[in-house]
Amino acid sequence: MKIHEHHARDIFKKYGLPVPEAEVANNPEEVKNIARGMTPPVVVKAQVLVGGRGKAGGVKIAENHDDAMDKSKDIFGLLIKGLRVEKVLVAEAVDIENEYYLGILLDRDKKKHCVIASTAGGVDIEQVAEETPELIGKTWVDPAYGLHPFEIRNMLFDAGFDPKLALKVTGILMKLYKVVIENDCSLAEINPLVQAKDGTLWAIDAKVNFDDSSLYRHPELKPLKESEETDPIEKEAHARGIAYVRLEDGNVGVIGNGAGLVMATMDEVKRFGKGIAKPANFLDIGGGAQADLVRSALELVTMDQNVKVILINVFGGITRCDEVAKGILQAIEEVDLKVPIIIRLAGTNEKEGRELLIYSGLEKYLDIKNAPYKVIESLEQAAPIILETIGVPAQ
Amino acid sequence: MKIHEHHARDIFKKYGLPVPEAEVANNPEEVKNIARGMTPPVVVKAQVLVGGRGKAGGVKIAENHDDAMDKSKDIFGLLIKGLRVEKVLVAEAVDIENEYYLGILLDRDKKKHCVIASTAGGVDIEQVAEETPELIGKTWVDPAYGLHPFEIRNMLFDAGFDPKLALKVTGILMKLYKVVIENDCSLAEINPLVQAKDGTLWAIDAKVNFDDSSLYRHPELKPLKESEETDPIEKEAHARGIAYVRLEDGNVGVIGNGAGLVMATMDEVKRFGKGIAKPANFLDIGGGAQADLVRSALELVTMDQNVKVILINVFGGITRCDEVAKGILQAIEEVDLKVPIIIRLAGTNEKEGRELLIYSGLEKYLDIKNAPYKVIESLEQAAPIILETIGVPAQ
Amino acid sequence: MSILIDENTKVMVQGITGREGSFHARQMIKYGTKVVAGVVPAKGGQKMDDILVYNTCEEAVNETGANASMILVPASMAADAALEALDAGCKVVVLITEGIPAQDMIEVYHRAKEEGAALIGPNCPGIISPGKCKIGILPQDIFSKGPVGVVSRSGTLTYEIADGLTKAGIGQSTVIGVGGDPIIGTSFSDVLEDFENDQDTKAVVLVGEIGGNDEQAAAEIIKNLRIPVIGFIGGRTAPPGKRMGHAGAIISGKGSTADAKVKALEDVGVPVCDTVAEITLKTKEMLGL
Amino acid sequence: MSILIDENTKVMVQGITGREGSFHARQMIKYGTKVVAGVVPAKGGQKMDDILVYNTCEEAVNETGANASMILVPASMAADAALEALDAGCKVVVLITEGIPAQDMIEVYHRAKEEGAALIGPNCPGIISPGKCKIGILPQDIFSKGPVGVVSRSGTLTYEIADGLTKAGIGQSTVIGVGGDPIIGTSFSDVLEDFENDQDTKAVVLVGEIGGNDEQAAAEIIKNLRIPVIGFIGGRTAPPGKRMGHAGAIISGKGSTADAKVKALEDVGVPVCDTVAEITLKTKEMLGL
Repeated sequence: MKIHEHHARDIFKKYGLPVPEAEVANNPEEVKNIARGMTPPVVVKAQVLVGGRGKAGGVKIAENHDDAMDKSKDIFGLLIKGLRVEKVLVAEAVDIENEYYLGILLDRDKKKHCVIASTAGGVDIEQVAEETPELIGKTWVDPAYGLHPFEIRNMLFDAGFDPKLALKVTGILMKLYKVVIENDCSLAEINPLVQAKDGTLWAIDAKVNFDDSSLYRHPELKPLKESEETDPIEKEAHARGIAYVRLEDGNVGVIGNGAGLVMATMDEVKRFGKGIAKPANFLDIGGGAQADLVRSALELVTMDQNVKVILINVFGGITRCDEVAKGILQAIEEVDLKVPIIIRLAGTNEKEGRELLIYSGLEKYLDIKNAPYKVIESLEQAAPIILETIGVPAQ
Repeated sequence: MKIHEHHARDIFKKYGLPVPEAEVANNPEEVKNIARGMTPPVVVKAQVLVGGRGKAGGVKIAENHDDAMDKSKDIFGLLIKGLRVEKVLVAEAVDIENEYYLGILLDRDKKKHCVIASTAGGVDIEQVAEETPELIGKTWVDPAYGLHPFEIRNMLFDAGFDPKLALKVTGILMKLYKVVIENDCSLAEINPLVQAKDGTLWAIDAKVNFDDSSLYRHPELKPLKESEETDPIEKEAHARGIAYVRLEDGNVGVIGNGAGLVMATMDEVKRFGKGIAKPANFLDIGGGAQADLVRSALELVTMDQNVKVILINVFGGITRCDEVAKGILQAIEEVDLKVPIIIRLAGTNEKEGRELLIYSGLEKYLDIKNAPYKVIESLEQAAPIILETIGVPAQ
Repeated sequence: MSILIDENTKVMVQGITGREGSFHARQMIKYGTKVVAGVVPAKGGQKMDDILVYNTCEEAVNETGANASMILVPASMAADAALEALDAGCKVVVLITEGIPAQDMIEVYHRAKEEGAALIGPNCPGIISPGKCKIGILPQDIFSKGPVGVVSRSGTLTYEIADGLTKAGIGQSTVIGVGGDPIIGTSFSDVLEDFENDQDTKAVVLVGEIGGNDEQAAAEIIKNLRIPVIGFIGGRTAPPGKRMGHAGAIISGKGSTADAKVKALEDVGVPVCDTVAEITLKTKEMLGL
Repeated sequence: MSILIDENTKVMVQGITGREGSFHARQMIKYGTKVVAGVVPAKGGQKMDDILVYNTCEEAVNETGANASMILVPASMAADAALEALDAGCKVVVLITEGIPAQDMIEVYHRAKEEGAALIGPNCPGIISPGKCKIGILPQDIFSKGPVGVVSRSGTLTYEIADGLTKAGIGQSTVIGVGGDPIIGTSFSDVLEDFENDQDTKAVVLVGEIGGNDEQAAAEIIKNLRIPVIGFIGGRTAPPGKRMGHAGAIISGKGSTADAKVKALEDVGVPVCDTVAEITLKTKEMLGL
């Protein structure tokens, strides 16, 4: 789960990390009022859950509170990577001398937390890692005994931090580690950590991601959750609790059970699609799906106007094929799907599922263009039917 | 550091432990007001830093708020093991079905935290451990990975806890462990944990001791500190930051540097004292003591009217004998000590220290009864001089 | 032969009295797995069909000699259950449960390594050595005994592949679904050498997907193996930065793309199939059938 | 010979630029100890007299071959400093600092055991092998080389005893003050066998006091030793429940009384002396002098 910078900042503050004075504003008037109480200059920052807001014009320095209000007018309503700016953070600006990068993340290869620091801050850390890896310091946390100041110091000295600065940064990283451990963060980042001209250190930007599986034990974090989806269908899927990802330029809706199977099915569509048929989405009905969920999934996929045909690929384990068939029939009855469905069912209750579909009589038409669905034996059979459907000019 | 039950209760509450509704009162009127807002019966409990308050009449059940006020009048001002009751805790009484003991303490032999539980609660756990050890469950915490619910369950099942109850108690012990770890407790105890007639569990008494060395990182705990000393001289020593313990029936003040040396000196006084000379106190001036501290130490020791003679035994390491000598001379000049001092100095700057004392001219009198002090070469020489001093009737 | 589990494996089921636990325990018994005990704290003494339930893993292991465990308990208790099984001495722990906090899994992972135990999962379908033993929730009818080892990060895709192999007359020695979470106990690298050393395994099908670097780590191992490995990577059409269904499948860096994984495998001589159907064909070819 | 340290021990001093650190480093050098490095984070490159200061223990060990460390840094940083020394490979770590949180010491203790290192202290005077090496704050002039090992929970009392032995012409092989805190790295039991195995140690003086069970644990070891042990227990007149100066010396249960300790030692044949002066006499007797 991602959260807004200002929420991350509040958490940082609670743990004693040095964040500048700042407050959230919902409109230019509020920006003015907040900025009035601050020592100018101030910085106005768009609150969106994606990176690259600086380049998109979402961050501006203002000389005084009137200027802050004016500049915030350009930021409110801005569309950054599809997300509209509805809140801004107004913060006291810091007189920057140096910028550093600090981060802690879960390393899935080593199965440990990794603490990262670099004297090259304020920029994309992945780029630094690629171009000047010697500027990146890393240390991994002992899963048993945790992180210790000396390990951080060793890492910072090696990464070229000034020794006196390294002592201060060690304290900051110990606090950041506490944020990570106590809140089950998958990532916590300060980029940049700024050394001001007067020598003080400031966490200018705050980024925190949480492990979704741990949210049950952090009820206080739940209200911070905001939709990360820029796509309206993804938002709707999220609301329905369905794992759905929309793809660009696709025309074949893909539904399956299990992420791996769905991805493999998408790949297959792309491969046999000859550049004509392309997967329009990822939709995983998960394990043990009931008819209702299948119905809901079909409805979702057809919300995408580009979808011309749907491919359902289910291999039943916990999932029962007859439940899937029931869901398909429900959808056809209750929702105007408009597009044909190619259905492949295998595994648990395969026979029952197929019989439900066949005896419904809906598959009787000779031609897929006239029938609501077509049941196939194996995925290979899908290719010609899908191509036939797509190949015909829509209406 | 020990704290009052009501402070421990507040900490328990913060960690989600099931403590009954309760509030502190400073006088009978407050008891009445608090009890009025509660569902009777209520219990009124003396807040003192020693055990055995029940036997001393410091805990009483009251039928209603008037009764609570009346009964509290007998508790306020009560002297329990030398400590006067100045506050009481008024709590809603629980209908007791069963009583259990839960505790976590630092095991200095294994260098691990030890979690202890017993179905024999409400009584002195050391007695249970001695008489019916099979009723005591123990599990030690892995110093690296910490405590896990399964380890507690295994221990509770083994100790004869009802399995369903054990699951609930496991949750309570996990919370108690969090109290211990996050607050650097040397001990945290719930005795008794009560199962009420309705099956609910309640932490009826709360006891928490803190590791003094860790207090620097728990500033929020400092205000909870209250004097544990019942003795006025110990209180004064505490205020002066001097390690002093008063002994009963003693007449020889003992001062030294280092706990081991002071204890050995006390033991020596007792041994050669022939039942006449006995150590009156333990006073450790610590390492590297300055003259001021020595002066202050002498002043403290003579506050005890039973002290007839003082034995100073210093083996200088970090401590310099000349500083000790200076302190002695200061005390003689500025404080009316009234009793003679036997001084043995060895180690660092021994010669300088002895010379300071000898050339002061104060030791010139032939007889210890007339001289303010006597410098000796070894501890063995102390015995006859001390016995001579004590043996003579005071005045 | 087979790897990790066989006809002598004695399994206890943690959470056997739950809906899922009892269903899958029964399936396993039906398949011939030696399910010797159930473990459910505070339900000790009860029975699930003929299987006695114990309060603790320690007791279950002491009384029945269980040396493997399947865990099907709620996510908030699953890590503790796994630690209990490891502490009791189980050398194979199959963690089916989904949604376990990553931080808890860090500890379980390292404890399993310290104990020298094979931890499979979490969020996985389990493991089957066809004809001998099944620990998990895999639909058992699609597997058959034979010379191919299968290790996969995906559940249903594994079924699909095993089904394809079986229908083509190619049986499996052991099939392992390693699970889809960021922190998993057993990765490809952990079992490849086991397959190499298993006399009855003649080829390995490795089913990867986008996210992480497990396929690259596997390629490093494969370099030094004699046994032929057939690869498949799911998610070639997945967009970067999007989480595809489970937390493991997300393209978060260059190394975690399908292309990088395909290249890493091909670089060490592993044929990477484009479709699921091709896996069966390629495997046949590698076995000389 | 001697135990734990000798003329080849290379010592680094953590906190060498502090008032205490520099004073005691100089004393140690004066005594002949090979002090090869100082460690003070962010003061790397400075010098204390002729001793170069490093930013990290790792660097100091790599550059100078230091294999032991003395720590004289503030209590809030001392546990971290000890872990750093252990991590850098030091096999003898002497922790002089007083007032280290017990919880931090739990970790340091167990890490030292895992590393197979001797941790002495905290809150201790240190260790000296007369004529060879001193690590700590003991006043060096009172010690002399000879056949008696001394291990003690007390500081100044140890000086007193060593002084008494020296004045009676009895030298010491190694003298160790183990420290007065509840959690200490090295207890009596840890060094008794070292003394037994040291060819030059002919008798051991064990100086215990009230609190804890270390003397009882030592008695268990002494049972199986050939080397004669002379005992002393301080605090016979101490009242129960009162803390005598440092956290370790408190009578908190029956086992931690002076009487219980005297009995445990006497039960395994250890003569327990009533006075400090008696220790010298008894040691002489045991050595046949």
